[in-house]
Amino acid sequence: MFDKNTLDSYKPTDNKMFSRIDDEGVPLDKNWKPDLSSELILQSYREMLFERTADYMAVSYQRQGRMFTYPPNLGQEAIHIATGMVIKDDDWFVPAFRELGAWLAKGVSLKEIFLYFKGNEDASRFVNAKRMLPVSVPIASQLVHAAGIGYAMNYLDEKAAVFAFVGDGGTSEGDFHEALNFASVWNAPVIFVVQNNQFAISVPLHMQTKSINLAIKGLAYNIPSILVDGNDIFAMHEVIDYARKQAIEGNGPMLIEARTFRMGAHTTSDDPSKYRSKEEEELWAAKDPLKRLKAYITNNKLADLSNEDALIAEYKQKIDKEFEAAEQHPAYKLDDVFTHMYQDMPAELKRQKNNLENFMKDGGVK
Amino acid sequence: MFDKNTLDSYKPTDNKMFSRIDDEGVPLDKNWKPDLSSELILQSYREMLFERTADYMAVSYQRQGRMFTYPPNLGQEAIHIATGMVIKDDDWFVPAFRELGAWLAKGVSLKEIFLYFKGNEDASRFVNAKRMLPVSVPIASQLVHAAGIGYAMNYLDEKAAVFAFVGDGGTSEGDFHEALNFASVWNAPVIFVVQNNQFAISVPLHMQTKSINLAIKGLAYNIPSILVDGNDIFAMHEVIDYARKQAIEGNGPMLIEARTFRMGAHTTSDDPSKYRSKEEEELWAAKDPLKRLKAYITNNKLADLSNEDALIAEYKQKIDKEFEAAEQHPAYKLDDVFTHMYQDMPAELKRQKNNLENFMKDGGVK
Amino acid sequence: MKVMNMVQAINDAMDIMLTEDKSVVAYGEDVGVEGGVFRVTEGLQLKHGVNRVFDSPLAESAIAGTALGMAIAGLKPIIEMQFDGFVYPAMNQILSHISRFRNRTRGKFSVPAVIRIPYGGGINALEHHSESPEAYFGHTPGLKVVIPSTPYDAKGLLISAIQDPDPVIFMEPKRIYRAIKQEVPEEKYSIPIGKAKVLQEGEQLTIIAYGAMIREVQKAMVLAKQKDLSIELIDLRSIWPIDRDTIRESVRKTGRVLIVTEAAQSYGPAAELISIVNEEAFLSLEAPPTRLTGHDTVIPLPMGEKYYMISPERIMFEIEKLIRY
Amino acid sequence: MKVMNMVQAINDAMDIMLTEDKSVVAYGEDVGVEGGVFRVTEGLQLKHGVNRVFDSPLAESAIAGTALGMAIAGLKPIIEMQFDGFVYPAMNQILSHISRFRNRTRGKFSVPAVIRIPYGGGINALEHHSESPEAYFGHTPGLKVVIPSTPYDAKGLLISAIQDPDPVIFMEPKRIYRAIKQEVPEEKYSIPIGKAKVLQEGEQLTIIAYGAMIREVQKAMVLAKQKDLSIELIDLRSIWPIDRDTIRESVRKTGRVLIVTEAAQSYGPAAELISIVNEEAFLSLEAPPTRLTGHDTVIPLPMGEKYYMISPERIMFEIEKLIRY
Ligand SMILES: Cc1ncc(C[n+]2csc(CCOP(=O)(O)OP(=O)(O)O)c2C)c(N)n1
Ligand SMILES: Cc1ncc(C[n+]2csc(CCOP(=O)(O)OP(=O)(O)O)c2C)c(N)n1
Ligand SMILES: [Mg+2]
Ligand SMILES: [Mg+2]
Repeated sequence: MFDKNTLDSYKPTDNKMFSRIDDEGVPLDKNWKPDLSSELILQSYREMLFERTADYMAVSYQRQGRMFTYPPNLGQEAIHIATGMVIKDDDWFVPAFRELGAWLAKGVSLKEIFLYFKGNEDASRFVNAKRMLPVSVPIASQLVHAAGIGYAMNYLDEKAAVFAFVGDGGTSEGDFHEALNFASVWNAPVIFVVQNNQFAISVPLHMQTKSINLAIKGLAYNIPSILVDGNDIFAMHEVIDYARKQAIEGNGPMLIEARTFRMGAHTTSDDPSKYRSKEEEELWAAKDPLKRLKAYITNNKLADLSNEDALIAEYKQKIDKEFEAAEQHPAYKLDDVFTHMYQDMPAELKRQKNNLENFMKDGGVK
Repeated sequence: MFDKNTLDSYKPTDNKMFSRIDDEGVPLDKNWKPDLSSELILQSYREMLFERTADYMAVSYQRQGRMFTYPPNLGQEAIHIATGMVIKDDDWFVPAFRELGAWLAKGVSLKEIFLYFKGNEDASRFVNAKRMLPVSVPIASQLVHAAGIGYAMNYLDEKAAVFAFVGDGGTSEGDFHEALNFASVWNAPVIFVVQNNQFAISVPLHMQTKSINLAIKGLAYNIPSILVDGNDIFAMHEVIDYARKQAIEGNGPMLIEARTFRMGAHTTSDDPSKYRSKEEEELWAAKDPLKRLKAYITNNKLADLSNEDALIAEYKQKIDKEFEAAEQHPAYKLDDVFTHMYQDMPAELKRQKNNLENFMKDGGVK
Repeated sequence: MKVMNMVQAINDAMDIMLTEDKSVVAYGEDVGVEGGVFRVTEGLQLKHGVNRVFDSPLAESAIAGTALGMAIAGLKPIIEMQFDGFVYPAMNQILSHISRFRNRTRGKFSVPAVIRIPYGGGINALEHHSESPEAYFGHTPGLKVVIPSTPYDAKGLLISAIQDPDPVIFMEPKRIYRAIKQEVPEEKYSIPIGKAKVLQEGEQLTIIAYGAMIREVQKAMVLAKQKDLSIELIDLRSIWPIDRDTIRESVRKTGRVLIVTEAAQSYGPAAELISIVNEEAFLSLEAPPTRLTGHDTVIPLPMGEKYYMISPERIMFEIEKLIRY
Repeated sequence: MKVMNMVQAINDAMDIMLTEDKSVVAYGEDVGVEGGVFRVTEGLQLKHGVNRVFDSPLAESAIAGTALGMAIAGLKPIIEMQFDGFVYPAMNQILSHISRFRNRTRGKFSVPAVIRIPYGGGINALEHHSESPEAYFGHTPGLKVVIPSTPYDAKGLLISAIQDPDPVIFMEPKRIYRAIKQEVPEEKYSIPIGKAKVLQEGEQLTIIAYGAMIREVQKAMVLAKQKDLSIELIDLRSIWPIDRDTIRESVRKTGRVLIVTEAAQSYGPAAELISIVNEEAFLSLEAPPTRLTGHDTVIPLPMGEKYYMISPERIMFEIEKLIRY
């Protein structure tokens, strides 16, 4: 089990990665036992499979021109599902944008995700997700929000944690630095997860930073920090679970570098073949988190996963229904542009809205 | 001597401070010999004394209402004079604002410094100082300039270094992080010196960051980093000298935390008794860099410093003359507001200037 | 009633709200023990505790961004930018997030935060200590921007700002922090955001100004009175939203308008006011709506400030030109 | 001559200047191998080398701030902000330093840098990818701000910007990056910064616009022509400094003026133009100078954009109101 001793004896300066299973799903330490029941292991596998299926479908909806863009999650599912298994309703989730499985676990619907990438702000209302923040487009800027939420939770004496996500590229922004510093000084219960998927659009990690890993950046703030195998759901789950316990016990923030690989494109408008090699992609394909968990399950005979067609077909149907729901969302109205700028619409906005309405009465905007 | 081995075996994570002499000026290591000749040691002492004298006088000019503000350097002179002894004409100096002795070494005149705090931009023309940047008021924002200059120097194949200063408070700004990262990724020859004087105005270091020291922040960028006794001119000189050599040999940036104490007020409008104790001040008074160097000189009989009145009187005369020169600087003209906004004044600015001139002809602005 | 200057009135407003509402917190650089470099938060930490009034590390982007986090998590943060010129590192948080979180989440999250910014020139300060950045905020949808010109207004407007469910940029004309003393009620009261105030009625010319320029205009009006000119003075108070009604009514009456603001001219606050005058009172105009503003230059260091700051004489000079037109 | 779209014309301008002047370098996020997310720098790294055209880490404040450093140390950096909404983290560097270094040092150091920013809406994008922040820069003393509306102008203006001894914000209307193709000289040429261009002469009404709005206005003018209206169209091109001469001459002739800009209305670019019209041509005005602008709202996500972006029909609607006035 991952505990205080494991973390205390871990030094980011040693540049070791915390893993539980190898690429073939075989435990690295013979004495290790997963902290998840067989049922939960199978459930996490199914959730990863669901995330991946939804992700593939999203890409294809976008290809059909039914969403304007989409950033695939392919290859990063273990991080998301592990987070999803740990995060509670009372916890805050401060996402970047590439954490699909964790969003779903938090209660966001696929309909909302699709609606967002169709281009409607209603999507970010998250009707069934408590304490869930919207996509943060300006990279890393969300991390300071997390530190502020953490302060408020301490102040309000709430026993819950903040999960804040950012990518490897995002660690270069000043807000990354300021957020970790504030969270540390305020002893805020924030779990910072860096999804190091090796690229920021086309820019590889070694052009982003020369630090030996990203966990080491936590030393600047005296925050317990660890580099974890982000494609190993067991390792991820243990660490995130531990981090949350620490946070709610008042031990402050933690920094987790989840090392992974963005197996897909940056977004549907990106072509990775321009900037990375087939070899690199193949190297990481061997570390595919789904494949590894599947191997573990098969090795340990937890289930027979040899034929998943029916399951995937069921998923696809469910996903299609969510997409339909998104397509049937009420049409965007003129009012939607103005209504939510302020709680009470100032006269100036009413005036501007009225100007537009006058034009529309005249036959404008179809 | 401070060399590659010294630095390689130094770990900011051990939280040790590199010093050469103790508070009584006695070498900590009996085998150590200073890398400065007796003449240079005496010269550095005189420069520290000069800086301190100028600083005292500046405070008193300000008290007389002849400058609008002034940030004292008291207690930080060893860092400045050590830098001044190393920095060359071809090196760039990117200051924060509290580095008086180093400014003078770089060729800035006291007249210019006084003129600045009288409130005239002419002061920042630095007629005799090459590659010297002006005061950077927005804290830490100057550090990214240093990284850019460093890039240009590599690009232009120049064999020189950039000296970039910031305070302990400044390490909290995002620009600190971004600058160190860019300098590291670009292998830019930048020597970052953090003057850790324990306070940012009224905010003590422990409220600024929880990191065990500030040198450790360099690990996030894989930059060689060291915590140095900023009140020990021998230690400072060895490290800065080494850092410059490394930089011009193409070995990239370095981070130096110079631990010191701001013995005076933040600026002449500040009253430190509000936020710090007499005890703390006394503790640091015992570590006064001038006092320590003087003890070393006396212990080693390099000179008789028992009566410095004549020297100080000479300094004061010199300083007064510089202040007079500042007072006799040509009066501020209307043109001065407009002339330097662009190389060629755009018609719009001529128009605005003309409007003001029309009013002045009418008897305006006295 | 108690005689207060603006520093005291602002302090008082914060004190009242901190006392009344446990969700109010105040922080920023040197805001705690020091009580702020202008002493605006003096005594508040001692009275309300270090968890409610405190120093933050030196990083404006995080100060603003954490305020958003606190606000959506149930607090009402009042943050201080130490000087006008130091709000720029926080621009991304203000422009991209604070102003937009309500709209982005369709009202699920709102940001009831107040960003206090001492601003403006005329105080003999270093560069970046004398800026007038209000147009940047006025141009940013989702914010409200407020500037008082008296202790009384400062207290009432700040209380409104703290109670406002949306983010308010509260800019404090530091030049008159201690220059004006006034009877101010000791109890809580609020002044609605979005309403200008006619400080002086008049017939021949409308002057619109705010903040520290009000005092300069008032000095000019003494000169104007000596020449028997009848001038109406509007204190805008709310930079966004702008009170079009008050402007319309006044300019339709006087037919002439002078806008006086310290900020740089191009794309500055005066331009917006001139546009509004055109939209609301074009047919009444007897002379071109005129602006007297800062130059499109950096505001000079103290020795050159007299060539930048707008004097009563300069205002009078423009008044006369306009009246003669 | 070669037929180019704006992306190609900008690429060509950079290529020419990189070839001619070894002190020119270009960098930003994904600018190198990727050639920029809009492919504006495509091929330039391959041709000019990784030291001259390169990717930077993901940090806009440092991208801008290092450009200042490079510029004072002898280079001429051209930096790219990946999208309009991502220039905000760099505001402190632009507003506090890049725009002021010459003045601060009394001409000792200057900042001959170009900040390229693809900007504007109408491209079906995420939030922060459709902003029009030009007024923020126009209000900042020490900057020049340029916006081309054609491939020809883009090339000539960018070459001027790179050669300019002072910092230039070069904003690229990404919506028409590939929409307009035009014969463009292959050799080097420059277009002076600060000069507007009369795209169409007319008698009854002056329209002032720039960037992607030019194309929308031109579509509206086709409608107007069908109704026999004679409209003059000014492409502003330079947001600061503004070409008052061209505006004055036109409005004195037509007596009516419509400003069309995408940016939010309050304190926006149109307000400045209306003020200038008042200052330069008050006595010629036959109708209130009118602005048609974005709302004081966040620009909506793609499904709502039609309620924000200005259509030719909306422009025609305003033209008719103004002509009828
Ligand atoms: C402040 C800012 N700058 C630039 C961008 C454009 N952009 C979007 S995603 C991205 C790369 C992000 O890389 P990383 O943080 O590693 O996350 P990943 O996409 O790999 O999940 C960039 C540059 C942005 N969204 N925000
Ligand atoms: C961006 C910014 N924020 C705030 C300030 C106001 N200010 C001036 S000096 C200072 C403290 C600086 O502390 P430190 O970096 O430790 O340097 P020191 O004054 O101790 O030399 C502050 C907050 C500023 N100048 N710039
Ligand atoms: Mg990445
Ligand atoms: Mg300090």
